[in-house]
Amino acid sequence: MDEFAADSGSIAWMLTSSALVLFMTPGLALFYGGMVRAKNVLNMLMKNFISMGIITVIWVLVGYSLAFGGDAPFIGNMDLLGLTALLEGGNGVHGVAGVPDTVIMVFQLMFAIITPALIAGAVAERIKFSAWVAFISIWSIVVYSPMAHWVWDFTATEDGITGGFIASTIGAVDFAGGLVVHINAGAAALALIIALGPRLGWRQSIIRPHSLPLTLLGTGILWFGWFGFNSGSALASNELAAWAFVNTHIAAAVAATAWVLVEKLRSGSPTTLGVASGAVAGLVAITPAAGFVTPVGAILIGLAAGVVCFLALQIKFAFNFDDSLDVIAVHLVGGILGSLMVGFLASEQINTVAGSMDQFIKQLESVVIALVYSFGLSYIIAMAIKMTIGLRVTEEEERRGLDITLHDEQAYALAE
Amino acid sequence: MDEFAADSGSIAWMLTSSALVLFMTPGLALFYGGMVRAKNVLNMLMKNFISMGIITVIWVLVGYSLAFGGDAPFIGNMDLLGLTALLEGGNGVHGVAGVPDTVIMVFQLMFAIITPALIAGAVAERIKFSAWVAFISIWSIVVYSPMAHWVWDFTATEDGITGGFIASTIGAVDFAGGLVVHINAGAAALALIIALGPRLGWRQSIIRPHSLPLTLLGTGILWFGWFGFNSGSALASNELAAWAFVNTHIAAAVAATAWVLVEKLRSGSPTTLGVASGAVAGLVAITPAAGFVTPVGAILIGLAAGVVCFLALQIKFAFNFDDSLDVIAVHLVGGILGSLMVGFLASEQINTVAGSMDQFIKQLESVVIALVYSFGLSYIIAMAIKMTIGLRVTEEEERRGLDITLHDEQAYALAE
Amino acid sequence: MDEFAADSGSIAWMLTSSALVLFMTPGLALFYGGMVRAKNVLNMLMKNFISMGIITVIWVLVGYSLAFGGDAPFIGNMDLLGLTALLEGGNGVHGVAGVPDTVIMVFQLMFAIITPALIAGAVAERIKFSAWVAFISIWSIVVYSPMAHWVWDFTATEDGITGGFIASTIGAVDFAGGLVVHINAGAAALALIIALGPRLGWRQSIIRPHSLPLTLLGTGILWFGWFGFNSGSALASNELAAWAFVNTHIAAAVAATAWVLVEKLRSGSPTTLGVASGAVAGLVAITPAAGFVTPVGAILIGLAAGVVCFLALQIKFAFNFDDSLDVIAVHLVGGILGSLMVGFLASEQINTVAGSMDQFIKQLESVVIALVYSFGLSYIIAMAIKMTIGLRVTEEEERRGLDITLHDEQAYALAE
Amino acid sequence: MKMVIAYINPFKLEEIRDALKETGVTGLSAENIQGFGRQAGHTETYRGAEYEVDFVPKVRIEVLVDDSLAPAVISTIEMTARTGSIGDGKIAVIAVEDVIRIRTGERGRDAL
Amino acid sequence: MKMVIAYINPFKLEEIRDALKETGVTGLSAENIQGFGRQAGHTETYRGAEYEVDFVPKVRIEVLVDDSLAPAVISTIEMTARTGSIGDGKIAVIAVEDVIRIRTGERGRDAL
Amino acid sequence: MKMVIAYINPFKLEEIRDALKETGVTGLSAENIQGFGRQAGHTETYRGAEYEVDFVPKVRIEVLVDDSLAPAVISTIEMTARTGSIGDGKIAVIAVEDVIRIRTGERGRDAL
Ligand SMILES: Nc1ncnc2c1ncn2[C@@H]1O[C@H](COP(=O)(O)OP(=O)(O)O)[C@@H](O)[C@H]1O
Ligand SMILES: Nc1ncnc2c1ncn2[C@@H]1O[C@H](COP(=O)(O)OP(=O)(O)O)[C@@H](O)[C@H]1O
Ligand SMILES: Nc1ncnc2c1ncn2[C@@H]1O[C@H](COP(=O)(O)OP(=O)(O)O)[C@@H](O)[C@H]1O
Repeated sequence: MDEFAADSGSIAWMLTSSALVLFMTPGLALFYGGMVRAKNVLNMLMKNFISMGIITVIWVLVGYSLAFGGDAPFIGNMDLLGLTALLEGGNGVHGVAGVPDTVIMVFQLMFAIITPALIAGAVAERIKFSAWVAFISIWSIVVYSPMAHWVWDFTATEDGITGGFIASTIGAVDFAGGLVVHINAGAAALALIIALGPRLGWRQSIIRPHSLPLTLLGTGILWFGWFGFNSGSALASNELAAWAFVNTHIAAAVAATAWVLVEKLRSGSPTTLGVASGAVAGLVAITPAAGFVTPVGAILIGLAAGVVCFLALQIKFAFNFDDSLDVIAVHLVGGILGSLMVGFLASEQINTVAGSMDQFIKQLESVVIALVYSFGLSYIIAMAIKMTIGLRVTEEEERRGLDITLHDEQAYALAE
Repeated sequence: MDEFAADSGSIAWMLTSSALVLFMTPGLALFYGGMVRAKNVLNMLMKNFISMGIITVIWVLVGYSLAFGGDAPFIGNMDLLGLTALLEGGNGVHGVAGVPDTVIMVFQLMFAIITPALIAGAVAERIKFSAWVAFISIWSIVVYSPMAHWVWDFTATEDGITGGFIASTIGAVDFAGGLVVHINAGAAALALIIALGPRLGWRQSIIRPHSLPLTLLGTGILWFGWFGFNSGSALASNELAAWAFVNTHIAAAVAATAWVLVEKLRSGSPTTLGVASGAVAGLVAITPAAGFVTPVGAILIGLAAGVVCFLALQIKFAFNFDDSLDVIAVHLVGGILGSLMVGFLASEQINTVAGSMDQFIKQLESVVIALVYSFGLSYIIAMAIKMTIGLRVTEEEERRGLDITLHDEQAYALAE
Repeated sequence: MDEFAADSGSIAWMLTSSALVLFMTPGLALFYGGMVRAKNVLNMLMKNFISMGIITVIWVLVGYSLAFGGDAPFIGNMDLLGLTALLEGGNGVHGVAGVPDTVIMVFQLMFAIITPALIAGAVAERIKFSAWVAFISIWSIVVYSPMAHWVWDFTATEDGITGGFIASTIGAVDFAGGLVVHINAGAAALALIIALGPRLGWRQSIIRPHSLPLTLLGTGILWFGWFGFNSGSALASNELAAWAFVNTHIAAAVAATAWVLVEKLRSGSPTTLGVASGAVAGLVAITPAAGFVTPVGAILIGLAAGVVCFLALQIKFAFNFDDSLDVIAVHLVGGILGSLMVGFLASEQINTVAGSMDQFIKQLESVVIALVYSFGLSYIIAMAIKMTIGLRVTEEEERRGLDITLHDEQAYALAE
Repeated sequence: MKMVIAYINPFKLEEIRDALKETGVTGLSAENIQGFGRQAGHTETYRGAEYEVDFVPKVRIEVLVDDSLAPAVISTIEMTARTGSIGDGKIAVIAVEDVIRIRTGERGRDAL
Repeated sequence: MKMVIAYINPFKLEEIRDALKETGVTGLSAENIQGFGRQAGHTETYRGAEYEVDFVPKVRIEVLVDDSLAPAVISTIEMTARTGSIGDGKIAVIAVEDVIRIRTGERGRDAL
Repeated sequence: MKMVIAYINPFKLEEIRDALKETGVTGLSAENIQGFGRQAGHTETYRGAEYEVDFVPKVRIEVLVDDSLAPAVISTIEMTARTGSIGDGKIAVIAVEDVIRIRTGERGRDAL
C-alpha cells in the first residue's frame, strides 16, 4: 500500500499471538468458572465473554485512540477513533518495523479484553451482571486506556523517549503488562472487593471449586495463550521474541513447582489448584520482565512468584476481604513482584535495559502510580455504581445462585 | 524445488491457520455436544470426529481434485487424485505466490471437514450413525466439492476471471465460505430436518443443554479457530490477512453483544447460550465478507447477525421443523446475511471489490444458486438413504439415548 | 546479534510449534484424565502438570546440555548447562539455518516435557505421587536426554553424519520422535507396569472412563498440537514442514477411521474412545515418518496403526499386566510400527532418505536399542524407587481414590 | 398415607410422570441411582475385553399418596414402566405416619 | 424411632442443617433430586419459546431421630425451609424399626 | 418384608455388594449422598485456611428383603462396612407393606 516493507514472518507471529491472547479469555473463564460453585459458573463465563463483546466495541470506537493516539504524556488523542485512520495502511501510527498498524491494534485489543476479565475472579458469586457490564465499560475507558498510553505509547527517538509519561519521563519498563494488566486489574479488584463486601458464608465453610478439571483446562489454555501475550509483545518474530517465550515458560514452570512444594511443606498435600495457581502466578510475574531478563532471571522471578504469591493468600484473611478467587495474591502481588524484580534483573544480554538500583527506583515509582491511580478511580466508579444501579445481588439471589436468577439457565443437566 | 520462491512467513501463517481450522471441528463438537442431553453427547462428538476421519480420506483421494483440478466452470477434473500431482512441489496447481500447493490443499481440507460437521447440530439426537456417515460421504463429493470449485477455484488473468462459474461468470465473491460453508451446510441441514422429522417430545418440554460450560468452551475454540478460517483465507501473511482478522473479531464481538441485548429486552435475561450463539452468528456472517469490508462494515454485519439470527430462531416454530441446535438460524440465515451485505459493504480500501447494487445482485444470484443446489441434492441424498439403510433410530433407541444404544458407551460416570 | 541471518517466517512457525507442543501436555492430561475414575482424575492432571514444572527446570539446568551439547556419540557434554551459552545469540549451537538456538532449545524442551507425561497413562490410579515425581526426574536425565542425543543431536557434514550414534553410526531416521518419544515412553511404561502390578479389581469389572467428553477434548487438543510436534520438526517454515503437516493429519484421520471400523466389525459398536484412540495411534505412528513419506505412505501407516494398535489392546490380557490407559498398545506398538514402516516407505520425493531393505534394517536396529535401553534403565529406576520411598499407594488410598488421599481435593462438587 | 417407591428405567420417567398426573397425583420426587439386580447378569465389551455388568443406571421415584389412591398409583407405575425385559424394576410400598406441607403447615391428606 | 424425610429448596440446605444441629440432631443425609409438584405450573423461556417447567431441582434430606425429638425436628425444618412461595416442599414421617451404628454395632437410640 | 437402608463409605460399595450377593440378596439400589454426622468435626485446609468440614460424600444403599433374611443382611453390611473410624455410617430398618416386580406383576416375596 505504501513504501512500508511488510515482514510476513513478523505478521504471521503477531496474528498468531493475537489469536492466542484472545483465546486466553475463554481460558480464563474456565479457570475461574471451575473454581466457583456450580450455581454460579455460567455467570462467571458470562462475565468473561461479555468482555470479549463490549470491550471490543469500546476499543474500536474510542479506547484504541485514547491509548495509542498521539504523543501526549497522559492520554491519547481522538485521531484514531473508529479505526478509520488505519485504512491508509502501513505502519504510520505505531511505526513498528515490518508490521502494519492494523496488526498492532488488534494485538493490543486482546489485552484490553482480558484485563478487565481478570477482575471477575475477585467479585465472583455476588456482583450484579448489570453492574459488572457498567463497571468494565467505564473502567476500560477511564482507567485502562490511559494507563496503556502511559506505558506503551511511546517513541524512542535520538533524544530519548517521548510519549506516555511512565515510559518517557519516569523511564520504567513493562514488557507485556505488569503495570497495565496485572497491577491495574489487581488494584481494581481490591477496590471492588471493598465496595462489595464478602459472600454470604465466607470464612464459615469452604466454598469449594465445583470442577477442578475445568480450572486445569483453563490453566492449560492460559499457559498456551501467554506465549502470544509475552512473546508477541516483542512485536516481531525474532530472537527477542524467542527469549520472551523461553522466560515465560520457565517462570511458569518454576512457580508451579515452587507453589506445590511450599504447599506440601505447609499443609502436607500438593494440590491441582496449587499447581494451577502457581503456574498463573509465575506467568503474571514474568509478564513485565519477559523480554528483559536472562533465564536465570526468569528462574528467580518464578521462584519468588511461587513462594510469595502463595503466602499472599493469607492477606485476605488478615484484612478480612473476600477476594474470592485470589486475584490480589496472584495478579496484584505477582504483578508488583515482577515489575520490581525486573529493575534489578534486566540484562543487556537480552534487551537494551540493564538492571540497577536506578532502574529499580523507576520501577517502584511506576508501580505506586499504577496502583494508586487504578485503585482510586476504580473505587470511585464502584461507589458510583453502588449508589445508582446497585452493585450486589439480593441475598436470595446469592443463595439460589446467579445462574438461575440472573441468566435463567442452569449449567448442568447431567442426568437424562 | 523449482523456481517458485517460497515465503516462509506466509507458509507459517497458512500452516498455523490450517491447524486452527482443524481445531474448530473438535470445538464444534463440544459446542454442539454441550447443547444435547447427556444421553446423546457422545454421539454428537462422534459425528464430528468421524468427519475428521472420513472426509480427510475422501478429500485426499477425490474431493480435492474435484474441487481444485483444472479450470472448468462446473467441476474439477481428475488430475489431482491421490495428491500425487503435488509431489512435484511449488505452487503450480494453485499459483498462490509464496505458498506451496501442499499448504493450500491442506488448508482447504480443513474446510471440507468442518462443513458437513456443521450439519450435525440440526439432526442431533435422532439420526442413525450409519446414515450420518453415508450422508456426509456422498454429500462431500456431490455437493461440497463442486460448490468449492464454483466459488474458489478460479484464476484471475488479464482478460478477467476464469474457472468456477460463480467466481468467473457470475462474479460473486465469498472470502472464506459464506456460500461454500455456511449456506451450503445450512441448506443441507434443512433438507435433513425435513427428511428426519422432529425429536420425540419436541415442543412439549424443554430439551435442555446438558452442559453449558462445554458449549462455552466450544465457543471459545471456535472463535479462536475462526481467525485461521477467515484470516488464513487471505492465503498470505499480509495486511489483507490482518484486516480479515480484525473484521472477524469485531463481527463476533458485536453480534454476541447484540444477541444478549435483544434477549435482555425480549425475555429479560442475558444467557450464556445467547452470547455463544451470537458470537457464532457474527463469525458466520462475517465469513464471506472478512477480506472485503472496513471495520464499520464489520460492525454493521455483526449487528445484523446478532439481531436477525436471534429473530430467526422463531422460523422453526413457524414451519414446525425441529432444527435441534439452530443450524438454520445461525448458519443459513447468517451466511445469507453476510453474503448479501458484502455486496453493498465491500470497500476498495480493503480489497479489489467495491460495494454496489450490481455486486449485490451477483451476490444474490450466487446465494440462490448455492441454496437451491445444496438443498435439492441434499434432500435427494437424504431420501435415498431413508429408503435404503434408513435415516432414523428406533423410538426406544431415541428414548434410551444414542450413546448407549449406538456406541455402547456412557458419557459420564462421575460417582466413584 | 551476529552474522546469523534470522528468518522471521521460520521463527514464527517454530515459536508457534513450540506453543502447540506445550499445549499437548494439558491436552494429554485431559485425554487421560477423562479415562480414569472420578476419584483419580486430579491425580492424573497433577502428574501431567508437574511434568511441565519439573522437567522444565531439569532441562534448563542439565537436560538440554546432556542432549544437545557437543558431538560425542553417546551423550552430550556440559557446555550448555543453565542455557548461558545461548546468551551469545544466533545459531551457533544447533546451526539451524534462520532459526536461533534459543528457539530450537525451547521447542525441544516441550518434547522433553510430554514424553514422561505419556507414561502416566500406564500407571494410572495407583502410583504414589512422590514416586512419580522421582521417577520422571531421574528418567528425564538418565533415559530421555541420552536418547535425544543419539537420535537428534547430529551434524550433516560433507563426510557424512557426525554426532549421536543412532543418527550417525546406525543411520536410522526419526523425524519427530518415534524412538525418542513413543518407544521410549512406551518401554518405560512397560517397566513401571511390571514393577507396580495391576489395580485392585482389574479384570473383574470395567474400570470405566469417568468423562469421555474430557477425553475427546483432549484428543482434539492433541491432534491440534501434533501439527507443531511433527511439522515443527522440519525446523523451518517450508515445503517439508507442509508435507509433515499433511502426513500427520492424514495418518490420524485414517487410523481413527480404521479403528472404529475394526471395532464395528468385532464388537458391533463404533465408540468415541475408539475414535480417540485411533487418532492418537495414527499420530504416534506417523511421528517418525512425517517428513519422509508421501501421502500414500501416510495412508498406509495410518491404516496399520488403526488396525494393529487396536489388536494390540489384547496384549495386556495375554501378559496379564494392567496397562491402564493402553500406553503400550498405542505408544509402544504405534511407535515401533511407524519407525519400521518408514524404512520402506521413505521417499526421496519428500526428503533425502529413500525406503529400502537396508534402511529398514537400520530402523529395526534403532528400535531394538531404544526399547532395550529404555526398558532396562526404567526398570532399574522403578525398582530403586520401590525399594526406597515405595512405588504404590496403600490399598485403602487406592480404594478411596488418589485425589482425596494424596491431594486432599475432590474433582467435582456439581451439586450446589 | 403411603410412600410408593419405584426403581425404573430412566427413559420411562417422563411417561410415568404424565401417567401419574392423570391418575391424580400432584407431586413426586425423582433421583438417579445405580441399580443392581438380575439384569446385572449380562456382559459388556470394553476395550476389546468382556465384563459382567454390575450397576445399571436407574431412576428412583418416590410418591406420597393418600391410602385410597395408592392402588391406582401402583398399577399406573406398573403398567407404564413395563417393557417386559429384565430390569424393568420394582415398586415398594411403605406406611407414612404424617405429611406436612412446608409452605402452609397443612398436615396429613391436605398436605398432598 | 422415626425417619423424617423432607424435600426442600437447595439453597435452604445449610440453614436447615445448622438449625437442626441446634435442635440436637447429630446427623443427617442429603441428596439432590428432581421434584415435580404444583410449582411445575410456571413457564420458562428457552431459545425464544415458552415451555411449562416440569422438574425442579430440590434437595431431599433424611434424618433418623428418636421419637421424642421428632416433633422438634419437624417444626425446625418447617420453620427454616419456609419462604412462603410454592415449591417450599414437604415433610414425611416414617416409623423406623431399628437403627445400627456400623462402627460400634450399637443399636436403637444409642446408634443415633 | 423390610427395607434396609445403609449410609456407607463410597469405597466400601463394591465389597458390600459382593458380600450381600453371597448372603442371598438378589438386588439393591445405591446412590450418592452428602452425609453429615460426627465425622464432620474434623478440619480441612483449603487455600491456606482451615475449615470445619460439614458434608462428606457417602453412599446410601437400599435393600428390599424378606423378613427372614433381614438379620443376615444387616449383619453383613455391618461387618463389611466397618473400618472402625468415625464415619462408617448407619443402618436403618423400615417395614415394607408390599413389593411388586414391574416386569411380571409378581407381589410380595416373589417379587424379590
Ligand atoms: N432387593 C432389592 N432392593 C432394592 N432394589 C432392588 C432390589 N432388587 C432390584 N432392585 C432394583 O430394581 C432394579 C431392577 O431389578 P432387576 O432384578 O435387574 O430386574 P427385575 O426387577 O426386572 O427382575 C435394580 O437395578 C435395582 O435398582
Ligand atoms: N406427592 C408427593 N410425593 C413426593 N414428593 C412430592 C410430592 N408432592 C411434592 N413433592 C416434592 O415437594 C416439592 C415441592 O412441591 P410443590 O407441590 O411444588 O410445592 P408445595 O409443597 O409448596 O405445594 C416437589 O418439587 C417434590 O420434590
Ligand atoms: N441421624 C441421622 N440421620 C440420617 N443419616 C445419618 C444420621 N446420622 C448419621 N447419618 C449418616 O451416617 C454417616 C456417618 O455418620 P457419623 O456420625 O459421621 O459417623 P458414625 O456413624 O461412625 O458415628 C453420615 O455422614 C450420614 O450420612
